[in-house]
Amino acid sequence: GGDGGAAGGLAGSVLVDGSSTVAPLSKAAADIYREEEPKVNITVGTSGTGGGFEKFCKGETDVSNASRPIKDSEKAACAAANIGYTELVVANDALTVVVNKANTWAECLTTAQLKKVWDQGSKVRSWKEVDPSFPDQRLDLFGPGTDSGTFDFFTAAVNGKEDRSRADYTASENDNVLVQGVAGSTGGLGYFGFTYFEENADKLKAVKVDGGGGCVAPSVAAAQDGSYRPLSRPLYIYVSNQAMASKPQVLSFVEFYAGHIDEIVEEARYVPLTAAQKAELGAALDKAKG
Amino acid sequence: MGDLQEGLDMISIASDRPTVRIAAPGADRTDRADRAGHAAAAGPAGSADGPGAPPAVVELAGVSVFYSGYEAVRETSMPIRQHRVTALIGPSGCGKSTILRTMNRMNDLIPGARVTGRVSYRGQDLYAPEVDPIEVRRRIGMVFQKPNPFPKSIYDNVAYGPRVTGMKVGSMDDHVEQALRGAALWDEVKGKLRSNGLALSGGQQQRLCIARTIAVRPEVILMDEPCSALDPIATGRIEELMHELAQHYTIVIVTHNMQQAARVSHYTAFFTAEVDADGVRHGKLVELNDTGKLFTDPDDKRTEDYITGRFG
Amino acid sequence: MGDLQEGLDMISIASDRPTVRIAAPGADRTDRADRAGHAAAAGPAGSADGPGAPPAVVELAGVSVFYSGYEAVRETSMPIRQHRVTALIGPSGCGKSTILRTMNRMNDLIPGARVTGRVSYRGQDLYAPEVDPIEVRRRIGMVFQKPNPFPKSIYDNVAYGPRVTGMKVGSMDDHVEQALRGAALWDEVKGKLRSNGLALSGGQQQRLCIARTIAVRPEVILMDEPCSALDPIATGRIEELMHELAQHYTIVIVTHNMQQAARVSHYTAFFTAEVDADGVRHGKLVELNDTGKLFTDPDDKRTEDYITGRFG
Amino acid sequence: MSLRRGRRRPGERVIEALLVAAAAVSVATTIGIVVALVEPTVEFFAEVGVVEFLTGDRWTPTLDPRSYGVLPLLTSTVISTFIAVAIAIPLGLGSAIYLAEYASPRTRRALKPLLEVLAGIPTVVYGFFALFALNSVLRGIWPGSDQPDFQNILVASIVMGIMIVPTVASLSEDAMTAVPESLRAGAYALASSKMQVAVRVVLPAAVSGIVASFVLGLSRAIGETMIVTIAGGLSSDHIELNPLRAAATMTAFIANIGQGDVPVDSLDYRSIFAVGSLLFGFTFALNALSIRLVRRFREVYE
Amino acid sequence: MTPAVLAAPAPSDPEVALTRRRVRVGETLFRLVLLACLVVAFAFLAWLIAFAVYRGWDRLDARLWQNMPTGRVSRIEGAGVQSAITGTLWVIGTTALICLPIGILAAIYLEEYADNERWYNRLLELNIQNLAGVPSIIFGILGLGVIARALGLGFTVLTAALILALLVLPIVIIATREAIRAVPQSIRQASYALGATRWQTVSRQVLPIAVPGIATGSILALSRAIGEAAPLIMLGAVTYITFNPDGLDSAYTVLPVQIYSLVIEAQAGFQRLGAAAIVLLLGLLLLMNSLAIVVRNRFQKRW
Ligand SMILES: Nc1ncnc2c1ncn2[C@@H]1O[C@H](COP(=O)(O)OP(=O)(O)OP(=O)(O)O)[C@@H](O)[C@H]1O
Ligand SMILES: Nc1ncnc2c1ncn2[C@@H]1O[C@H](COP(=O)(O)OP(=O)(O)OP(=O)(O)O)[C@@H](O)[C@H]1O
Ligand SMILES: [Mg+2]
Ligand SMILES: [Mg+2]
Repeated sequence: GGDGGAAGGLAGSVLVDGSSTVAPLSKAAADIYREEEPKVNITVGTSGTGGGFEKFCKGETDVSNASRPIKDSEKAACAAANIGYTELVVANDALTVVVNKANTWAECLTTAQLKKVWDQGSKVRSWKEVDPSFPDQRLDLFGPGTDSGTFDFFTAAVNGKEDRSRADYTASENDNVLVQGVAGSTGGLGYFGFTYFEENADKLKAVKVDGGGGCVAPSVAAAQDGSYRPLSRPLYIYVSNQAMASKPQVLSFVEFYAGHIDEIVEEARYVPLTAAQKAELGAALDKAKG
Repeated sequence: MGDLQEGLDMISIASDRPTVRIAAPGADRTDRADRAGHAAAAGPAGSADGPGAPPAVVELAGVSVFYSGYEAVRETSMPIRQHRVTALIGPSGCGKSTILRTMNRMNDLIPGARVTGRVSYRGQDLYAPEVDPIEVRRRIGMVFQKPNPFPKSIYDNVAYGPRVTGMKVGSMDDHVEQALRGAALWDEVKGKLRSNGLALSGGQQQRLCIARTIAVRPEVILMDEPCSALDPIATGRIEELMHELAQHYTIVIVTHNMQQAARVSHYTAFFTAEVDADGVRHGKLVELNDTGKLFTDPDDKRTEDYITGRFG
Repeated sequence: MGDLQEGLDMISIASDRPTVRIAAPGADRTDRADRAGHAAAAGPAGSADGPGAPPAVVELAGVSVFYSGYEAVRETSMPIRQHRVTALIGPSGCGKSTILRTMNRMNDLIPGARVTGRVSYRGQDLYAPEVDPIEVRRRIGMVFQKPNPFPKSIYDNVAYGPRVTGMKVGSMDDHVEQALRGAALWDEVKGKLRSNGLALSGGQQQRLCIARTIAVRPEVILMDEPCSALDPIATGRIEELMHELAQHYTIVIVTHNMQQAARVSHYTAFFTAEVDADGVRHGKLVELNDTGKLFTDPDDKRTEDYITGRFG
Repeated sequence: MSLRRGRRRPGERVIEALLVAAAAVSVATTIGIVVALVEPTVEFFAEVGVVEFLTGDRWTPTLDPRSYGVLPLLTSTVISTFIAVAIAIPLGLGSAIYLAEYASPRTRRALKPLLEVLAGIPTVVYGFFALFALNSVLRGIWPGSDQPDFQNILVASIVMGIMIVPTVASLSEDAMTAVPESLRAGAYALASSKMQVAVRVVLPAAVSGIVASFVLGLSRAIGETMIVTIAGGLSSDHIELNPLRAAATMTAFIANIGQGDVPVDSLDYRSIFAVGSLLFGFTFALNALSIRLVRRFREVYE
Repeated sequence: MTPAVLAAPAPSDPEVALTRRRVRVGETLFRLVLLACLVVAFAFLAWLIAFAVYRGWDRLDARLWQNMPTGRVSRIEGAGVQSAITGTLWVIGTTALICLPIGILAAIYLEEYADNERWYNRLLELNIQNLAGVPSIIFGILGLGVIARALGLGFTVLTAALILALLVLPIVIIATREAIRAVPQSIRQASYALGATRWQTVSRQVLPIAVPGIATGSILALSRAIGEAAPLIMLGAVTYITFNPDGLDSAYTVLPVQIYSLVIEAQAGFQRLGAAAIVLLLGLLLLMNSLAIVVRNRFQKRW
């Protein structure tokens, strides 16, 4: 750590670690912040949400990126080490269900259909079994690893319980593999973050999701207004209260983060916060500052 | 072709076997002159081919050997006579080993080595393009200074040659036995043919290498200081063995030890290294002669100097 | 210990220098007996200490050497006399090198080697706990079978010993020159002291090793077959050098070559390997005697057998 | 003229102490590894039975229903190692024989270090190469229903095999060059052809070194992480015997959980230490075995 | 001269023709197969390099090492990996400073000092052989639990260097032992016989001769370390850092980790940057291996 000074004169380090899904946001934030406070050294690590919290709750980092809310065991660890924290929602993500470009039949899937496919013990092997109107095309499934926050969120949202899923799908921590997988197999079906779909929109087709309120295509607007249900989710950062109090550069960075959140989200290609979320963000930060 | 088995079992000593004894050359003079009496004296060019001399099996004519351009041995001509022991002596670096290696194309294996002139075996040019060096080595075997048995069993060491050359042998066991008998090693190892060749003593290892060599039934055996790593007792055994082998094989031996040359050979070739006009040293054959004559009454002054320099 | 400088520059030959000539032992009998005449005949236990013999510098008493439990040499007692050359001969594996190494604790370097009995140097037990083997080796130097110069310049090879032992020498250049003169190498290398010692010929390398050894001014020089890798000319030079060195140093030489032992030594110890009741071979000193006597009229039957086995 | 230690030699003692300390670092490393593994492993086995762990055929610590049978990971590790070694040994040994017995010294000096580059290439690079370059070729060769998965054990193993080639080649070549020239000369003098010299004399004489190189290659394959993580896949819910399918090896599992979102203070996370301990024990056993093996060959041939 | 053919029959084969009897097809085939092995290995190397160069082609310029990484998608074109390059140099430099002295000293102990009849020395030897086979990811576990946490060194250059140093230590030790063992025993004997102490013998005779072998082994060990990502990822590697390390306690990232994080990004621009960084890393590696060749050839003693 180090001492800060007036605006533009801060120095010292800000240590950010945690989820690799949220990392692009913090990286973008750091990148923009750097132009304002060039002497503050910010590092962003990608130990995963769990690894990030472990370090965070040991006081080894100042900010923890998280693709899911903090768990009880992690709360306990933080409490044990007397680390107070502030949870901030910094962006939204729309988990996107994608199929192959050549897939002409699946325009929209209901959550029930998704559950039928993805549920634990599911034996669905053909598109025909998903919906009798679909052709008898082999179904190839792609999704993130079972240890990821994305998986946790999707299984909770679709199958009703976290970690409840069929296991016989191609899992990868590298979303590019999932992109390639779906793009390369006619009967492919997969899910991952909206960004990866956007970057590869020419190779993939996004499926509309019907969560009970009709078919909605994933989009920034749909994710923001809550109509893309149930697959839109918030992304978090957790900030150490102690760090904010003792390291002015941490507070400065987090304030900057909150203050420039639209620009940051845009640079990281995520779904921006709604006005209400932004207000919440400001309020949470104010509360943390006391 | 003599029957190998018969030869190998023969223990009695042939009449022309040189006496195995060390003695000041003077004392031995008559004995020696008598023994190899039919071989005429050789001139410096080494053409010891008087009437009655056995035919040459290998013949060098104007042979020079180069190591990447350096002429290690210059213009050497000499015959190697059948069923005789020819010794090559001379100071270190005069090219004895080099010349020996030209005779079975072992110098093919030295990068940069080149031979000019003609080396012939029974009239055929050993370095002709159509000649297969592997065939050459099948007929002209070699034993080295340091015993170098393979890290295999004694049996496999001896059987190696027949196996790789695809030799037709009735029973390999018999064949191995004969070869070991031929090398006077059979009695010492017959109980442990399966044990490792490296477990033998130095002298036994060297005899194993000889057994291994005769197992492929070569016509000529080249030996490069075969006893220099051995103690006197082991040396004595190998020397004795050489005499027996000479009945069936043509032998060329390089040695540093003049007594040894005197003891075992019929002919001796003396090499030396001479500095030419450019200051470069080249090996050269000075004199090839009947052994008795060379050690007692050499034709060349340089031979005499070398020998007396040692013999006092 | 004689003044090194004086000794190194001395070229004239002392009166008791043995004649450097090879000869059948018989022919040399009187000469030899005369030369080392004052040394009394030694019994099998090797206590050649008649009146008038020079004092023993090193003395072995009941020395046995074990290699991880195997008793390679058994109960050997012998004196090494000042300014004399003592030769150790015997068949391979009889423990000559082993005994030699006990004299300067080189066997400390062999894992598992153990010495019992007493080896003393000027009355001090070499194996006493307070003795520093490094001090021992400074006083009792060693020359090996294969010339082993360091891959450094000739100068550095010679200067190495004085440097590591922290010897006080006036001028290192002079000291190196003296040592090289002492090893009869100076004239051949004086122009190229900075060139690599490995670039010398085998014989020169061996003399370099001797120069290196005398540069630390030892009192005793142990030589293990110092000529066996050399040609006769180089051998002759080293043998001659040994005689000169014997005026100032006490020398022990192991050799396979009986002629060499006869030529260079005052005393000869004959070792042999004998199989004991359990079938294990142990080296044993058979006879230590005046060299002339040992080769012409040995006290022990086994010595005679060994010698005549070779000499005819 | 005393032979007692004239000068004290404290320097020698200090140096020796220093050397011992340096050698002790490796012991400390092993102790450190054991310490790092033991506590969480013990905690893991407080909740999961050893028998279940060793015999269960479903490994789903982050998936409902939880199951902690390590056999799927073990199987994929064994299969991938086997394939990698099956590629590396012939290629490596062939290269070694060529370099040691056929190539000129100059060629050897140039080619060997170049070959060693293969051993130094970051495994991350190999991983992406396997995934994006080699796999497209493989999938092109096998179109149709048994087309390889997007991540599969085969592609990861092939690339691992290539990575190990220099390990095998370099050490085997060293062993063969160390075979004394006199043995070759002896064999040539017995009218052997070049191949006979190489195969019947040099190879057997170098066997202990060659076996050692195999073992080292083997342990590199077992321990390789990034290639299998990137290109091999993650699934471990059943024992997968088909190398064309995606499957997680022990190392891939550890690396994935290690950077995943699982809470650290959980059984899910602690499972990596159990797998880590197994992996450590596995390589330990393998090394012990290999040392035996090498020693046995050495006894025969030296 | 008597014609050779008239000579008495040879004791060997009566047939004296020396020309090739058998056409040795096997020989040629064998040689070709061997060559093919080598060719396959090199073909993969070439393919791999071509693959990386092709993918990273338009990012292979000065930006790569002049610029820092970015977190902004709009700035991808201006991004580089300078901090990863300097981080790699720091980490590898420190690794070398730690593992080379320790490795060389340990090897000296084992070769020149240790009495290998003793059980503890044999155990030591076994332990080193065994460590050489321990997966790198296990070293990551060690690093996280013991070095970073228990020893409190945190997530710094020093921690990374320590992990990598311990990882390649057995390689350095084994290579150094090989090099020391290759020094002829006669050199040691000569030195001892002149009254040199053990350390004098080792430091003045053995080590200078062993230098080329030690250097080659060390360079190869370090090039292994340079490419290691698994243990550092286990440690939780930093993937965004816009300053160069300035000390052992500094945060850092290294090229393999940076490459890994770049290649899994969604944007093609990041992936291309990653590919270019791969080429850079390969170049660095080739450089180190060439250095090994030069050292090996320059200092190799003709014995
Ligand atoms: N492989 C080689 N490459 C280059 N030069 C060589 C080679 N072998 C021998 N020479 C040189 O050729 C000359 C003759 O060497 P050769 O070994 O034939 O001598 P020699 O008479 O056998 O000596 P020695 O008695 O020492 O064995 C020497 O100058 C030697 O240095
Ligand atoms: N380092 C060693 N370890 C174990 N045994 C040894 C060692 N050195 C020698 N020996 C054994 O001790 C005995 C005596 O060996 P030594 O080398 O002293 O004989 P030597 O008389 O010098 O023989 P050579 O004439 O062959 O040199 C032999 O049986 C030998 O095998
Ligand atoms: Mg020679
Ligand atoms: Mg000896």
